[in-house]
Amino acid sequence: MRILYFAWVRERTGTAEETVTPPATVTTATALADWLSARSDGHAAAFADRKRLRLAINQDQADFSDPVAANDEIAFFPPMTGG
Amino acid sequence: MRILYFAWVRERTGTAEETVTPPATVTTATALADWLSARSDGHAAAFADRKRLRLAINQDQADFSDPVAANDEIAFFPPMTGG
Amino acid sequence: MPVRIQAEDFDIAAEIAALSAGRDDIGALVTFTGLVRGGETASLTLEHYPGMTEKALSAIEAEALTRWPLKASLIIHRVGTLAPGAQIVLVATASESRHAAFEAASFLMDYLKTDAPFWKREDRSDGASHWLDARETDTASRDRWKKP
Amino acid sequence: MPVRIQAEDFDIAAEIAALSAGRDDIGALVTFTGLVRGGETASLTLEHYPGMTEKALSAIEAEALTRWPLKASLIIHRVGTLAPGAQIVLVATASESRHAAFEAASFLMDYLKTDAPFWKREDRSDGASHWLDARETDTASRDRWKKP
Repeated sequence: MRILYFAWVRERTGTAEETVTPPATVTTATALADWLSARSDGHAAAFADRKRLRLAINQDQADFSDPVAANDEIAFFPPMTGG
Repeated sequence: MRILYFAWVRERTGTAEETVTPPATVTTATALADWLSARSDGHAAAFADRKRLRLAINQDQADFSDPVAANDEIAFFPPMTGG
Repeated sequence: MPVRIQAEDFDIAAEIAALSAGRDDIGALVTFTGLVRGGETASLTLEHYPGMTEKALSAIEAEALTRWPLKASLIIHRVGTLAPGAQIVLVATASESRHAAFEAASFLMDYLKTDAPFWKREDRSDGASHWLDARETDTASRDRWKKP
Repeated sequence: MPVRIQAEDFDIAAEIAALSAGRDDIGALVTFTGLVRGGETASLTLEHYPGMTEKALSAIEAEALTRWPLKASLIIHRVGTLAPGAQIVLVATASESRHAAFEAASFLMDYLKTDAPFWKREDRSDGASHWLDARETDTASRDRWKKP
């Protein structure tokens, strides 16, 4: 599973990208966020307030309740501010 | 009194501009249009359908019921089509 | 906030550059360019009322400035005979925020269409020639800006 | 109907010329340019999600094309570090009529603000640095386009 972080989420986790293999119990984005939070204090800080986070699964906007699978590209980031 | 014509009104009267001295009874734009209509067949054709005409008095949009005076610049033209 | 009537073509990039030169308080810049469409049109000839046109455009622009917090604005309108594809009119509005710039540009165009003394004669490729009628849809577009 | 993400600046005039080159079916062309405002901002750094950003912008543009009869459209968005006064984004729309061009450009900007994966970090002249929050007014602007 390829995980990407952007903006202040990236700054908190300390990495832009990591490849992980979560346990089989991680079937949703929420479960994935919980599991990633345990990787470091920075990860915990990044995932502390889910209301401030958005995510994409395979480059499509998604919800925390959406399912995630082994080969997915999953990105976590703040609300978008283009333009 | 300086009279200006634009677009097809100008084409019908055959002139872009003329200086006229109407009688004292010509006190409104309607009366002026009636009086100008008698100047030529072209003028009559230009003023035949007042609903298709607009006018300006001293470069401000005006109505046929508005008063006209000796030193005014009065223009007759079709509805505007800029842009 | 210039208003210009001219026969010559205009350069959008140069006009925008002049509008925003040396300033960093503009967050949003909207331009509208009107062009001569082809098809059966061989050329379009624009006539105006010198003096009154400038006055009407300045009044339209002044009204826009009372309604939106514009940092800059510009109206250029060409007159004379123009071929298909030619630029007719440029309206530019600059503001801190995009909504003001979009709305003001749209407002300026709607008023310009109905309240500035320009007239268009279309010469068609089949040799026919006629003055374009004002469109009721343009009057309706302007009237949506009228205050109750 | 190109969508481009680039670090380099863009030339509005060249982009417009490319959009309308060799055609005479465009009656109305609207451009929106977003610029970095100064004041307390020393620079703005734009980050994006390569791959997803292009996909999101193409989807936004495709939606605009289903809603308005556009002859052409263009979205250019810069990334990287930009100084006050710098151009950030260009949206251009071309149509036969002005209302379609104005509305489509406004729609593209509203969606781009909320639905394209860009993030902005502001470095301030006092040395402070922070990521800009998304604004609820931008979400509201986007939502006015949602169909019932």
